[in-house]
Amino acid sequence: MSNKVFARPRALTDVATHYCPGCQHGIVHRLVAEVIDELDIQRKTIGVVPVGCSVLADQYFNVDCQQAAHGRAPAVATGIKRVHPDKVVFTYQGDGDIAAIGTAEIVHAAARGEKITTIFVNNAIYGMTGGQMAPTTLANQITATTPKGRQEDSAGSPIQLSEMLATLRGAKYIERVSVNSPAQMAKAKAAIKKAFETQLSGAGFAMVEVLATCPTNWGKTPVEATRWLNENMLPQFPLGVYKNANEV
Amino acid sequence: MSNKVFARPRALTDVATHYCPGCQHGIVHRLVAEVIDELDIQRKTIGVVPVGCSVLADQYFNVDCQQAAHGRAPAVATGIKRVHPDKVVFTYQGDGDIAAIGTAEIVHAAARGEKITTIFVNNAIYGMTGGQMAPTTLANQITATTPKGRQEDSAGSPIQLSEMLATLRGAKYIERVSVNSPAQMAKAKAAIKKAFETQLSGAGFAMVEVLATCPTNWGKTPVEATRWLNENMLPQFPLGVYKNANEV
Amino acid sequence: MPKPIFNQERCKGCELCFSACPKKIIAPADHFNQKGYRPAVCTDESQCIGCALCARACPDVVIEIYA
Amino acid sequence: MPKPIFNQERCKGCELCFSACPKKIIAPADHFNQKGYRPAVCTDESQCIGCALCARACPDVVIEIYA
Amino acid sequence: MLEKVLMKGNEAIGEAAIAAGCRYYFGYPITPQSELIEYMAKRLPEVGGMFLQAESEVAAINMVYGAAGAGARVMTSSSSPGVSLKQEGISYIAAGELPCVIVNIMRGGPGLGGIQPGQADYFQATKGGGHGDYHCIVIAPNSVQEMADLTALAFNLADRYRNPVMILGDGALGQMMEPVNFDSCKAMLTDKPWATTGMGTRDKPNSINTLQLQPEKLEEVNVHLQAKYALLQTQETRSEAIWTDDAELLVVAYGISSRIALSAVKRARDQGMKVGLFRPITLWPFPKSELADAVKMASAVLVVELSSGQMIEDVNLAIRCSKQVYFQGRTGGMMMKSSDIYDQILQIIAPQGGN
Amino acid sequence: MLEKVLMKGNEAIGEAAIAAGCRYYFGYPITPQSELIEYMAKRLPEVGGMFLQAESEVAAINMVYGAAGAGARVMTSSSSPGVSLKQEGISYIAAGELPCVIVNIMRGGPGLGGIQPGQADYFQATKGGGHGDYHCIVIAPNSVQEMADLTALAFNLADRYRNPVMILGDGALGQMMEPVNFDSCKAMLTDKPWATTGMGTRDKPNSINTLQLQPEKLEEVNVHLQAKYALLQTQETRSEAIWTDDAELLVVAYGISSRIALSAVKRARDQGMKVGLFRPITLWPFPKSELADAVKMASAVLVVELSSGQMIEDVNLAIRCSKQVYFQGRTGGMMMKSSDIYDQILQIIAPQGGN
Amino acid sequence: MKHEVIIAGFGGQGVMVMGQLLAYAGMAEGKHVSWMPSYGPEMRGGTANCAVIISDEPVGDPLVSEPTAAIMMNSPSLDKFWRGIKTGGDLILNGSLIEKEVGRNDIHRYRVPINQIAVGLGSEKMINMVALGALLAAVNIVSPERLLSCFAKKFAAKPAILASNTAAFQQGYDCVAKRTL
Amino acid sequence: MKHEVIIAGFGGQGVMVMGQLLAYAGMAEGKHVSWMPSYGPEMRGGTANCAVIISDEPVGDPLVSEPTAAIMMNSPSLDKFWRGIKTGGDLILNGSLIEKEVGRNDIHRYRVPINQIAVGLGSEKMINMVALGALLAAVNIVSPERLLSCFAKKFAAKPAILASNTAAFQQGYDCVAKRTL
Ligand SMILES: Cc1ncc(C[n+]2csc(CCOP(=O)(O)OP(=O)(O)O)c2C)c(N)n1
Ligand SMILES: Cc1ncc(C[n+]2csc(CCOP(=O)(O)OP(=O)(O)O)c2C)c(N)n1
Ligand code: SF4
Ligand code: SF4
Ligand code: SF4
Ligand code: SF4
Ligand code: SF4
Ligand code: SF4
Ligand SMILES: [Mg+2]
Ligand SMILES: [Mg+2]
Repeated sequence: MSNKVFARPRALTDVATHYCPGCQHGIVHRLVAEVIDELDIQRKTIGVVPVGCSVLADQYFNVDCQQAAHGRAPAVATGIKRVHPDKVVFTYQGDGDIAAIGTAEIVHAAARGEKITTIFVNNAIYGMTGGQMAPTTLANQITATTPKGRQEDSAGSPIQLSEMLATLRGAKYIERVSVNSPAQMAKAKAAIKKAFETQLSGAGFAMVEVLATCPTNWGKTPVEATRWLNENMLPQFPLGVYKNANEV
Repeated sequence: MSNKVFARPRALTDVATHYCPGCQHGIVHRLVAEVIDELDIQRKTIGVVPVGCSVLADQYFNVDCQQAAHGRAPAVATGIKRVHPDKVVFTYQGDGDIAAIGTAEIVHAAARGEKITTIFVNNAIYGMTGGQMAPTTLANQITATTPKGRQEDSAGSPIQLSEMLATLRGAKYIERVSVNSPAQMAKAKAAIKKAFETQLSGAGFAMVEVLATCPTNWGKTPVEATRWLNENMLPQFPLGVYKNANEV
Repeated sequence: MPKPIFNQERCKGCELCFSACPKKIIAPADHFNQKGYRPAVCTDESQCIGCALCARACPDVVIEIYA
Repeated sequence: MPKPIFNQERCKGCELCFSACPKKIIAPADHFNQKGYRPAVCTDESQCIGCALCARACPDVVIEIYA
Repeated sequence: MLEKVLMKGNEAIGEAAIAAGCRYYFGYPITPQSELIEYMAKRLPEVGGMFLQAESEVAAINMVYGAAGAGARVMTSSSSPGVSLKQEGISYIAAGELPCVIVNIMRGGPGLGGIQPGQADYFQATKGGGHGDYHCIVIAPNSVQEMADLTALAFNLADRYRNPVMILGDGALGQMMEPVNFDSCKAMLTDKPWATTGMGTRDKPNSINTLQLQPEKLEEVNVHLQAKYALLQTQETRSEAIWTDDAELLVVAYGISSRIALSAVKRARDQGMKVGLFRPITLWPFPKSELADAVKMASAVLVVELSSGQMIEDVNLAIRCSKQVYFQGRTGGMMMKSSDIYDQILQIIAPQGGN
Repeated sequence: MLEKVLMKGNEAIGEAAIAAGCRYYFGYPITPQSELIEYMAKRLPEVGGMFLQAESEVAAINMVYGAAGAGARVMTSSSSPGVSLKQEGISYIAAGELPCVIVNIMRGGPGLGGIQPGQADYFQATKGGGHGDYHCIVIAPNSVQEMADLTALAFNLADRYRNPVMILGDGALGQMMEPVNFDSCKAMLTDKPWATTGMGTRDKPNSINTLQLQPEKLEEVNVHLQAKYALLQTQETRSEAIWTDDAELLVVAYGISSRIALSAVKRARDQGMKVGLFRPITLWPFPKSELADAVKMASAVLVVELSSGQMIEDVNLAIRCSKQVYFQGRTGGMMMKSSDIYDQILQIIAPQGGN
Repeated sequence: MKHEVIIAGFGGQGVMVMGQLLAYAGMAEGKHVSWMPSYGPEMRGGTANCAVIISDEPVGDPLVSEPTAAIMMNSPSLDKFWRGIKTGGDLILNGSLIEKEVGRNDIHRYRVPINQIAVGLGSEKMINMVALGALLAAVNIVSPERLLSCFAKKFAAKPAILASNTAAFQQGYDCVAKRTL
Repeated sequence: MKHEVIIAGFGGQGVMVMGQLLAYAGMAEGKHVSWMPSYGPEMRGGTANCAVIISDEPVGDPLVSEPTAAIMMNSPSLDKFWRGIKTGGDLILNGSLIEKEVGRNDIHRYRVPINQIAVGLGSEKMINMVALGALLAAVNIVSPERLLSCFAKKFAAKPAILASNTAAFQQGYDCVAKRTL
């Protein structure tokens, strides 16, 4: 047959994911895999997957992987990277994982300038456990644990993790992206690539925060969900580079 | 006898502290107590003391107190404040307590806009356990666990907690002060007062970071220690107001 | 001639590729796949320009594009 | 006449009050207290201006100032 | 009598807690107990209570410590991995003698494990997964109605003894619906003069501090706690004994396993076999003397657990290893069938029978 | 033979770990084990190893998980409250069958407690303070020399069985100095083809994941673990028996208590009393059959622990409750004196004796 | 008498609510009842099922491994459960989505075009009631009236849907009762 | 033979090092030894002590509740330990800081002006060696030569201090040996 101009990246296994229809975890997976392919680091990459909907991502990424306890992926990645400083270690985490239970671990990985790359998928909700409030849930957003919408006075305000981590000296590259359109995906992929390059150059910690949909727990069709993200998440979570302290 | 123009505040018990000679924990205690006196809130204040050198501060503050597990003072204070929203709840924490093991708890107390007041005593070291590295230990500072000085590349860079928490919407008042001279003490006291007033007004979370000496674990005389603080800590931890989101 | 190939059993019918296609030549099939979704199909391959926007939009890497 | 009163048994001899005093009238005593420190004492009360800077400098609230 | 409603076990715990005067809840989502946190999120504000989703299980248990110390009736809940994270906090709460209720809706372990029902946290709950000599009162319901009744009991015991109480359920009990009413769920409130409420008119501050640098003093604390535990052992054991009087084989099981076991025991009785069921309701204090009584006529014991064998140790200790003790366990979220238990009963009672 | 040096127990663990090939350490300071973390901070860089002070005990144990999964010989250490925080992580490590060494230098509890020696984390260590059915191998040295020897053993066992090993010491053993050498501390290295090192030339990725959503599969994992534990029970128990052959009274104690007990037992022997000492060295697997053997001639047993009574349950189970078992315990950081034990030996052996 | 029912299908087919309705009705008839769902993330998109027990005696084991009756709304569910059904038991098959045959002659099999019937009545949402009607025609677990009154009670807030759902129930019922299969 | 020694004083007085030197010397003489410190934050400013056992047999209990010999460097330490000393035991008292009498005639008491001697020799830092000299004159735990050679070894990096510390040791020794108390 003729040439493939778009094909499954090698760093993805040929396994059907368990994600819901339209879930953008799948897109983020593919972008990470494409970057791994392009940087030709598949055989020296070790992934750390979280507790969250992407808990089975070790079956999808075609690289060595460890699954970490809820929130502890940065600590697990630190353990791996310290043993194999010449390998490429990345974590893949949801908003509950990274910005609730795992707050201390990500702050300190960043503060240490740990030479790892973090892919943070912010869908403003706890996907896996069925749609409870996340630290990034928007004000007044209805979730299973904020049935009348998140009341900021009692349940708090969304954490802007990229902005927060950017205050740390060890954080060398931080960008927030979205994957709601092919154009945004291209930007997202470029950001992910920079984040891996930051690690490869030995500069320090890098994170890409990817805004993503959770159609199931938002109670929306995948297409509606992308619209909701644009209209509601973008104002609270402005896209952009929050830290770029290296010459990558 | 004639009038007392300077006397022990009522909100301090008449108990000798266990602190080392010249330890500034004592000064911070007195300033907090003076503010409690001035605001006349002694009978409705509940303190939460940490694990750290100030673990016995419940014996020194003449108010109801709970001692919290290492790092968890903000969570304990949250529990208390939610039960008694009309009372005044403050935490008193060291740098290890608040910025290492307790990172998640302080970030989320701030993000929630928890109506508590946090007094954070930053002495750049683990005092109680005998002088190990703290998250605020300076680059190249020698400690029991950084015998050749803190190597930023491996042991990380100091966390500037005030700057970091200021990124959170729920944080309403954040200031960094020092108590190295009577003039600085006056400023520190004013900051502490503002932090309590922020709580009294119901605005949200407030924190005062107090730079302080640990002569014992710095291996210096108290007088030398004050000098070391000025020369070394101030450049890394600039004094000032990092958040003032209320009209107190 | 460019051509999109759909791995139908992988399709979850999310419809994200429909709107991504500039030629609007993707639509649900009449039949269900094993998972119970109506898989996406190309209604008119001759119009395909091989831009791969559908493939990029697909979270499940259902689509490969041949040039 | 202003006067600093030292609660000598509480003093830890840290010397922070020495330099705080504008009149430099605070110095270590000759004797030890129970804790084994040489407590701070005022060497010349007549010079005291009651500024309370010594008291503020003391981490152990050893000093009270009477006016 | 209030009409019975059909409810999930998880929700029944929530409603019973509210009936028992609980107005504060701090928790973190985890399957298979999330219905409880979600129920509290909805219901507590309706009754003037306060719900807070904590940033983690560690934060939640420490919020409970604070709220309990401040005098509230307060609850948290989680499932196995989340409960492991609470162990330091539970040790503090026990040391501080703070009353609260902690729910563990167990799932298969170890590690991340699975989300199907399990009973493999028995040791953690009863022996103390945290450090030091302490005990939670541990209560194991076996129906949705008991989820309600024993939750109310839990709050009352917690206050009476100033001790944390753990409700040890499992994914099946949490998820299943059964008819339930809340008639017997009453709040028996006690004074808490020790609570940190702000001094108010008191002349001395209250303080809650589990540190005792003087070992002599810390030993006194321990002696005091042990005396309380001894009292609990004599006063607060609870159990159910079915057909134990003449039982030659005694089946011992708790929680969901006890229901499955009961079906098998019934069937065996129907077949004329002298089989009984002993069900510990309090797992700590373990109903030692009740079990020792129940086992008197038996020549063998069969312990049934959704674990590799944990309660079996307490069974052996309670009966002083005086009988042959058999075990049937499933793990990883698998459940035994009552027919499996029946088969083992047959084998034990009539081991000679071949075909 | 290398010359003996005078060292603290905490430091001896560190040096032995290095001799046994440990090159990675993640920990968090806590009294009374801080000398160990400080020792590693100083020594590891000297031998080309890597030391990292983690932000918490939770982070430390998860760094250990990562490093162990990546194939390293790795250690962490803490004391009681800090070890409670590690329980979730330990359950994950056991579930993932990752080899590592975890040190608990126990202090008085519960809660923040105190910093003086204790042995009240026995249950936590041996029964699993975390969730699910798992076990650490638990080793209890009783001298600085054993702190060294058994640390090396711990690393070798961990790798051989792909299992976490816990060294259970206490503040006294950690702080005291005794002469020690490291002659017998050898690294027996094993291949780790399962480790996540990056695929390199492998054709399939390695993955470490303790999740099994299918209960059937998770049960298989549990069955596999239990088979390993059964093997450990037959192969790896260790104990010391002193004058047990003809002992009418058997004293059972481990760790620091066993030394104090030995002084008392010696004194009683000098007085012609038939008293022996049994010392479990592995607390899990517990040396059941060895103890059952040792107790044969005895009519009574005296268990001595720095707790309110924890190992005593395993003693009773091992001897099938066949003897009268007495207990002597101190808590909160207090230590019994050998004369107290001697007095109780006297009382048990000659209860008739008046004054 | 003890009925042990398994209802299984896709996540969105409302099998959980079906089971709950059955349990409510049993409870209203003074029976002992339990309802036990499958749960967890694998439900999403995948299959969901629940086990309902309605019995004269207190319910012991809430799990059902050998159902006396079953509703299978789709193929994967059928694959999972068909072997376990008790001899003499009743099986309602959703003929609209299931093509294969069930190779057991020792059970009563009813192939009901559930989706078609519901769509015919105006909305696929009513597949539940069609299925329950069919079930209660095949085996007398609770009375049809009781089930309908429980439906009315449960959806008291939406009286509009009662009539159409009653019709759906009736058509499912008739389909089996009158052997209009 | 079994010596059980307690050495106690202020945190800064070097009592820990004193005990370690003694233990080193015992070890060098082929004895079984253990050294056990008091530890914890209460040490700061407060009192510190260590227990040293030097014995012909393996050391059982490393704690010492009834010392055969003791060095008490200050009053609070004396208050804590004087009652426990074994009958016939030896007690070195730092006369420079302790004024009170010890009401026991069943032990040997040696009041040595430790600080004065050290200051007289040029530095208060040498109080350790004065005290150890006094102790070894009172009771033959290890030979003075062995102790001094252990000191030399331990402080091999600072040969300058050996002579003055040897002198301090000797003065402490003489003070007891020659009863120049
Ligand atoms: C210690 C612990 N607490 C809680 C859970 C339950 N849990 C699993 S995933 C999850 C949150 C997932 O949300 P997020 O991290 O945002 O990932 P998403 O599923 O949205 O991608 C929680 C709370 C757990 N497995 N372990
Ligand atoms: C869970 C736990 N980990 C560790 C400790 C030991 N610990 C006690 S205080 C402390 C650090 C104290 O440092 P900091 O918070 O800076 O307070 P400081 O003493 O300097 O005022 C540590 C690590 C503990 N008690 N509990
Ligand atoms: S629940 Fe949400 S995040 Fe999880 S797989 Fe489904 S859509 Fe994706
Ligand atoms: S150790 Fe440091 S912080 Fe602690 S009391 Fe002493 S001087 Fe203060
Ligand atoms: S490649 Fe482009 S034109 Fe062709 S089907 Fe896909 S989106 Fe449409
Ligand atoms: S985007 Fe992919 S999964 Fe979604 S409908 Fe198109 S081909 Fe199917
Ligand atoms: S009051 Fe002022 S002048 Fe008087 S002693 Fe104190 S500092 Fe000196
Ligand atoms: S500042 Fe206070 S403690 Fe320090 S020397 Fe002066 S009086 Fe004494
Ligand atoms: Mg999420
Ligand atoms: Mg500090």
